[in-house]
Amino acid sequence: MVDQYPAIVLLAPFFAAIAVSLLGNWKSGFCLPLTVLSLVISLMSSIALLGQVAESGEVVYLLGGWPRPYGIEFRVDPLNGLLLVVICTIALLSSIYSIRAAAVETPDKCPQFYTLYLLLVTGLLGMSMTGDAFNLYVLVEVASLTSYALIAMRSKRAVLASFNYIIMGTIGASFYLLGVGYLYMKTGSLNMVDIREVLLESGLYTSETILVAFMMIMVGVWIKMAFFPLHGWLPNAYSYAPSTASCVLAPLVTKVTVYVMIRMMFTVFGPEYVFVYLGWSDVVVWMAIVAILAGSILALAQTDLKKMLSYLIVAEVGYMVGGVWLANETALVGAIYHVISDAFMTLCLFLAAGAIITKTGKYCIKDMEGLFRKMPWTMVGFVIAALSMIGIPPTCGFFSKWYLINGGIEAGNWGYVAALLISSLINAILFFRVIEVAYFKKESTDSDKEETVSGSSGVGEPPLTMLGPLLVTAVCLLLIGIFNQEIVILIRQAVSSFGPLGFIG
Amino acid sequence: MIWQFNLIILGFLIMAAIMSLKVTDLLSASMIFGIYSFLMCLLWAAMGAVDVAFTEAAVGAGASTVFLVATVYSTKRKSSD
Amino acid sequence: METVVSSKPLLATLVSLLVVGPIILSRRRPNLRESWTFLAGFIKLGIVLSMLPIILEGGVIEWTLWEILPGLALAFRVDGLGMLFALVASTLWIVTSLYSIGYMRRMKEHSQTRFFAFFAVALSATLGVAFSANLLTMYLFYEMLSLSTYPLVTHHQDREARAGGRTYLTYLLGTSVAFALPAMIYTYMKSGGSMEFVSGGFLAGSVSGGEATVLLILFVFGFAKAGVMPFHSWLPAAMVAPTPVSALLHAVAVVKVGVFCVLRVITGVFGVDFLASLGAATVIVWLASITVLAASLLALTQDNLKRRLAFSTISQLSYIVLGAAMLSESALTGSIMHIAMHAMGKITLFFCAGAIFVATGKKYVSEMDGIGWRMPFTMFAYLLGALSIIGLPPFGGAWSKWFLFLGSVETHNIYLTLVLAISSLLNIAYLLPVAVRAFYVPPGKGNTKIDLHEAPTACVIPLTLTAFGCLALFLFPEILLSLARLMGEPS
Amino acid sequence: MRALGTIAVILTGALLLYASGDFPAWGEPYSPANDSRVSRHYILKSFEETSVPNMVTAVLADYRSYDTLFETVVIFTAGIAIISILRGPVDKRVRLRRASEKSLRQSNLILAQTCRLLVPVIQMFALYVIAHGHHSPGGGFQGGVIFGASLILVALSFQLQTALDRISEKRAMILAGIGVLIYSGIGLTCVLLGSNFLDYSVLSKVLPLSAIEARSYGILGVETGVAFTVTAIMFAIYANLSSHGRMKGGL
Amino acid sequence: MILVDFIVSRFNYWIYIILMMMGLFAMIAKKNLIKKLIGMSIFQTAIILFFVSIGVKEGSTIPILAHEAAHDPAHQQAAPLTEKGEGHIQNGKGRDALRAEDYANPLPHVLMLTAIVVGVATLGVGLAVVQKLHQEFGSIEEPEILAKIDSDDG
Amino acid sequence: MYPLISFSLLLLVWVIFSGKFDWFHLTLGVFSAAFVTYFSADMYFTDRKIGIVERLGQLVRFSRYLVWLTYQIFLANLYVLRLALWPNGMSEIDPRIVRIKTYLRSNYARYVLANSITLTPGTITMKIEEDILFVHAISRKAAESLDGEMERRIAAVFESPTK
Amino acid sequence: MVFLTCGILLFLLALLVLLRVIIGPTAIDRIVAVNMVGTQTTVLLILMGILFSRVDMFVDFALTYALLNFIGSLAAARYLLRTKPLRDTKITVVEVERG
Amino acid sequence: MNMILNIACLGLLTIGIIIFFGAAIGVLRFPDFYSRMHAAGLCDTMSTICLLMGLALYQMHDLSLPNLLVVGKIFFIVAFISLTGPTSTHALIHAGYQRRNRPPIRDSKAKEGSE
Repeated sequence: MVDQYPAIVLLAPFFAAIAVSLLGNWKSGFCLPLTVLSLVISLMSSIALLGQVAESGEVVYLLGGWPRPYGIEFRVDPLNGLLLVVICTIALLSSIYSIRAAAVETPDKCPQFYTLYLLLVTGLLGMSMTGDAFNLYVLVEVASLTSYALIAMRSKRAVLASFNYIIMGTIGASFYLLGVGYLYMKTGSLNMVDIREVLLESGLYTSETILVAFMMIMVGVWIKMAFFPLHGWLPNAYSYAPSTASCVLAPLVTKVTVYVMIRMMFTVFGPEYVFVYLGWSDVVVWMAIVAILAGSILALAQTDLKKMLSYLIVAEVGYMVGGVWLANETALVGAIYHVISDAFMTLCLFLAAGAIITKTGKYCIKDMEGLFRKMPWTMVGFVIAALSMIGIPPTCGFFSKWYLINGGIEAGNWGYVAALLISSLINAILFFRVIEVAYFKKESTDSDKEETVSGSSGVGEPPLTMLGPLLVTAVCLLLIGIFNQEIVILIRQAVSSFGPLGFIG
Repeated sequence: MIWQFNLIILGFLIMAAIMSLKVTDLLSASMIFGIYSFLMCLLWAAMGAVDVAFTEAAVGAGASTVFLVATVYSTKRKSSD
Repeated sequence: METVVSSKPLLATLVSLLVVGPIILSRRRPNLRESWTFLAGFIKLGIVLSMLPIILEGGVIEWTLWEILPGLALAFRVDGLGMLFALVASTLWIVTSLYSIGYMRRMKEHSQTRFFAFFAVALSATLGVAFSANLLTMYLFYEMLSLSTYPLVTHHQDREARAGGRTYLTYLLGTSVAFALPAMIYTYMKSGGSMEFVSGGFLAGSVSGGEATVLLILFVFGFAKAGVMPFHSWLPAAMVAPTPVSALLHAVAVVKVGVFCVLRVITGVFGVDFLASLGAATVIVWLASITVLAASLLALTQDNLKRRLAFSTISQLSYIVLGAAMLSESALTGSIMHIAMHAMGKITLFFCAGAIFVATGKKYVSEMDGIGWRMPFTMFAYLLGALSIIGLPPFGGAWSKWFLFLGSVETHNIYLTLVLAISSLLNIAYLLPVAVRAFYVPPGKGNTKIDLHEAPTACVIPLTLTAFGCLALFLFPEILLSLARLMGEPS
Repeated sequence: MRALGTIAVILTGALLLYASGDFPAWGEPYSPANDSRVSRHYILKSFEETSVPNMVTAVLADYRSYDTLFETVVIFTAGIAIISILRGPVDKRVRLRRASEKSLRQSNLILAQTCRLLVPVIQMFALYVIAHGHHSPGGGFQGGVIFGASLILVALSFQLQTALDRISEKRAMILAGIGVLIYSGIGLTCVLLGSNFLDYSVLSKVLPLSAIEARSYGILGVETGVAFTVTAIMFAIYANLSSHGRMKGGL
Repeated sequence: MILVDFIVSRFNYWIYIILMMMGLFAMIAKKNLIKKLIGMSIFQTAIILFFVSIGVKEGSTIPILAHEAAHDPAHQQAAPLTEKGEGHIQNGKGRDALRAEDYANPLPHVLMLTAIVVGVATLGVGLAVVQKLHQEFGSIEEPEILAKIDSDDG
Repeated sequence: MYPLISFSLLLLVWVIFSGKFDWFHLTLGVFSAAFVTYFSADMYFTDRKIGIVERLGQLVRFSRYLVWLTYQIFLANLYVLRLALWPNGMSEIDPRIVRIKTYLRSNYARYVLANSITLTPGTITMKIEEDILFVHAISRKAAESLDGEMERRIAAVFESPTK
Repeated sequence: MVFLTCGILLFLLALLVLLRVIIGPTAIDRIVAVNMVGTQTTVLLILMGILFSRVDMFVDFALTYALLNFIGSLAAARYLLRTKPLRDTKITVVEVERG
Repeated sequence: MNMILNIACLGLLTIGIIIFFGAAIGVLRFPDFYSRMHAAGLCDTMSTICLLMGLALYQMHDLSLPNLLVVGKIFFIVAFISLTGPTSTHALIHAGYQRRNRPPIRDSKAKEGSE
């Protein structure tokens, strides 16, 4: 059974999805326990898998028993082992959170909702495990289709957002597919490791096809992760989605795509191609800088809480892309660490935003006055996440920024360092704007009495199922920060397996 | 592969694609998209990809077109571009 | 030098943090709640005192928690400077607690539980800074302090508080992220992964003169709590806070944390000798000098007493920075002592300002005509505190001023001596008129109607205590002096 | 938007054209892709290893069966997605332009008769396609679409209700779930029998077959699962799309 | 003949680029949502065209093993009619002489089966979304919908 | 009885499709045929009153009719070709709609009639309302070809015993 | 060769029909033409089967095509039948003939 | 024997193509939708049948069982097409008529009057 961990991680939510869709029609009470149960199983086995990986290095699981390169395989190294744990944890937390939210936001579609939810998680898990370039595409599509549907379950603008997401998402995925096609044309293989070997053996680095393949894959992945000029679909999609859906979409989808980018750059093309042969890392880092600044500034212009958070994701993606392309180990470690910490930060923020919106029904930042009094614990969670976004120790945001800035300095790219700092400052402004509004009461006006009456009666702390995950996430933020060494050691283990990174090596 | 067919079909394909994007009547567009998809089917067949051609035949004729028509039915038929 | 491994610094830091829980839980019973505060205060003071002998003997206490970044642990280390600061902070916390009970209850402030809870957190952070063994730990507690004092500053939750709080956080958080963090990371990289404070500095030899200057400026600006211009305006803005907050935090904890950090950076990161060899501190010297003078002049123009005191604080803080930047042994000793002396003096002044406000509701200097004889204890204490700040014997301030002057002479820089002299004169000019008005100017017509009487006892006792403290510090400076000397000694 | 589109198109197009200069010629039998060991292995060894003459089926349902599992899941997802998107709170929606109810009830004689003649044969054909995926083009997916199309044909030439009477939407979704379950269940059985997921050869432990035959039969089982799902989902999608998710009236 | 060779050897790739760009342009620039979806389908099929083009081998047959046909004399007889058009389609080899060159590369076909399925699934979901948009806004033109949203806000 | 016939017909269809006669494929065929019989055999033989022997007779007669029909279709095709290809063919086009009241009673017979009319180019059945067929004819000549010959033959196939 | 020519001819003829698709003024014209091309595809598929010498493989989806092409046109016809209310069902009878 | 088959096959193919050619021309030339329908719907069916028959004949060069089955399948196709062809033609023309797309009828008034 021990060898089957990779399969169990993936299959638990997968079978649960089918079970939910079958049993849910009969009795919708089955949905939630099944979801939670499967995610717990998945989480446990992913942790076990991570342990195994940390101990003995890469774990390879041959699907169908066919060896590389004929079949498809799962390759789990510390990097995606970590990611699996993150995905499972986040999915578990937001599924607990969904107990109330789903019932409110998507009434009488419970089975569908949970099926889609679990399939999304399955897709993401699969994306992070697979060692096959084409299989990755299929799983990307599983994840995308479920996201489209989850977003479009709400009405009005969410639907338009979903449509735009479909268009952009398809362009992205198709570009990726085309890139894989180009790779296949030149190498004749689809297995990531095998492609790399062929690339090296046949000396294909000078080929135009490989160059274009690389560009296509990158552009496709960038569209999927909403890298700045290609981010158009994200803010609306995430901010109008049902809150449970956005709680799992926002933290995971972009992050897993960043992982895909890393995987493509380092495992498939190899750092020597990306950094040494192409040598565009500066250009991309500058694009990332623009992304960071633009994301932050656009976030500053928003009045809607969730929209602001969505634009922040755009900025955060800039962090990660920049970190990866800085072409040194510290920055790469920082970027990967940021993938993990940002996943939790985003989750925490969206959980808090979701809780606020479900309880108060308010979307605009300016309507959130006095929330500290009404829902103190929610706001505690929110504040911790906000601090992490700003980069205050000992939350994890600080440490990821630490590594990223370190890497930036190491690479001598001061623009990136400056962008990180400026964006941290903008984050500070953004979040303290919210916190301030929430902390202060509304200026007393004529309707003061009514305010207090309505304020005291209607709104209180959200139920424990919403609050619990929020606080757990907040604690996770602190824990990830405090114990960042353990995580970083794992990440370094993965990074070192990528071989020397460009300029240093 | 039958390259003679291949060339001809490719030419047709372009025509069909342009047409289905140009026509302002969405029902026509759907039907022309049907042509497009079975030209594709022929193309796959000409290239020896029978399974793909089979799938395309089934999907193009049996599913895509009908779905498009169904959607046009429940929305609008005129398009602005 | 003896190194003792002990968890005492950690305990001292945590004790006030641990008490937050009980405080919140007992929010319905104010007396119990306040007794928790006192309990924690005394325990804290006890722990700090228990460490004192070792430090005085020249020992160091260390405690490492765990490694948080490669080569960097969350570590505590107690030496002379930290000990002195911790001593001041923990002593004054007890006093302030007493004062704030009187103040808050009399003013019938809302959310007292929150107030006391965050107060305790802030104290933890202060001690954390005092005992931190490396830059990172220090930064961590520094940020914790900024954040935990935000609710205190904006306690009133009105428009003014909102504006003040906004400025407060913008400056403190902004500068720390924008300047201190990159400076830290750069330091980290240059030093090859170490940020441990070492007397004599760990950067010596690994950075060039230019880099050192830039880094130093980044650090000084980054720790904006030190109030060096142009990043000073948060301090007057923070005066919207209730007076106990202003008193403890903006005379003792927060601002002193700022200068403490600057001192640490100069002594522990760069090393006095290294800086002297590079001449990198000159910029800081001039910045500080300008701040000293400009803040004093600005203080003169303020009518709001608390604001005037705030500007005075800015000016006094820059003495400390100046003293450190002069890089002479005496000046360093002076500036370290000034932390304590100024704290004692300024807290007295703030207490008085608060007491006046509690008793009469007056905030402005121009309204204070003739109140001296109505509230004699308060105003007398004010006088003592003012004299201490000015630096006249027989008050504590005299010692630190003396050493600073000595230091300025040692550096053979006549301008510095001049700056110190002028600013002392300015001190007189902005502090004494209040006392003079209170005692000698007869009350104006508008004020006679108000029934004036002394502030509540819980307010008067602390301010009397601190006033006498100023006196006592003059008489018994040995402990402070020896602690300060510990740092001044070349390694 | 137009300008943006033009720019994107020109940039991408130029990039792709640039790359196409480096392509091996079309139809080149010894191009890297065609001459790679993967492709050679599939062509030369697949019959030996799976006893399926149709290499595409062998690769699809065995070597890369994990892909195909998720292909099925994609379809399944699409069905659920469409239901969850279109099924809103009932009523209060844009009124459909409906033809008179009378003409809905009456079905056209000619259409009805043709449909009667065709549908069973189409279904037979669909089942044939599913079952003969090993030997001729086709397989679960194609057969499933054809079967689904036969149901659509019923709906088109009679009424949607006629088709729904045969298989209601709810049943269709259950059927789709069962389809995926069959597929993954076979995979899981392999795990339970002590091998890797989807390694059909291990089925020979419980079936009276050799390992290679087991693969062949495993493929058939898998294709059946795909067919179930595809049939059900194709019909469900049509039913939803044509009736605005209300399951009555409709095209 | 060289010209023909040149055109034939690249034509597929050119056409797929043209088709793909048409699809891309429609996806970005068309206002009508259904048109966008048609564009999307064209875009996807263009990629499928590319993939299938990779797997073509000159003179090869479909990737289904002809072991039954091998014992079937009909095909040997049928050869004369096809020979000229097709160069050398040779089937009558049997299993013993299985040559990789005789069969089209099956892998791209497999991949594209999946891609077609994904395409139709995406199209279905897209169409459902369009219908829902029509329910919500009464229009399937992007500018109109945006205008409606703006007026809802204002 | 009829399900069984449907079953065997479907099995026959399977065998033609399949072309594999090993037990495995035949079993599959039996399953499939059974499934389709269960699922949609009600599509066949809606009128279950007619006996099987009668059906067989119909089949034989129908195939004879088919031959005649093919011939007719061929002729008609030539006619339309002439219209389309001859330069003056256009002038002969003279569309009209013809209403035919048929005496055929069974749906199936009417269906065959309608389709036969459609299959012979020049005439297309536009609409059937009970026993009235609306036929669109492309020209006078095409309209004249609807002289009842076809109807008679169909009646002979399907309804002769009852007449 | 014969079959190849035959196929090319059919393609060229299909081009003529496509012309109708392009100019076809109404949707029905286009649908008719589409239907026609669809039927022709069946033949072409079998032709290709012969060219590949694998008719047994190609005939299957020629069959599919024959079956499914019908559904497309039927859907379009249904659409046209359903969308407009049938207001005037009286048919102008030009000539009556009794069979 | 083969010769005859070949000739028959070729003949059928030729006929099929000619009919299809006529249909295509008809579709292009005929003035209105209804008359185009005549050309399209029916000639098309016929030509397809002819072509398929031709191909089936070719297939009968060798009367082995698999080939016969292929021929059987081709006959199936023929049957289907002759069923679906008229049906879809009918459906379309019906639809066109129901949409009040009146056929242009010469002298319609005079004839109508006479009824």
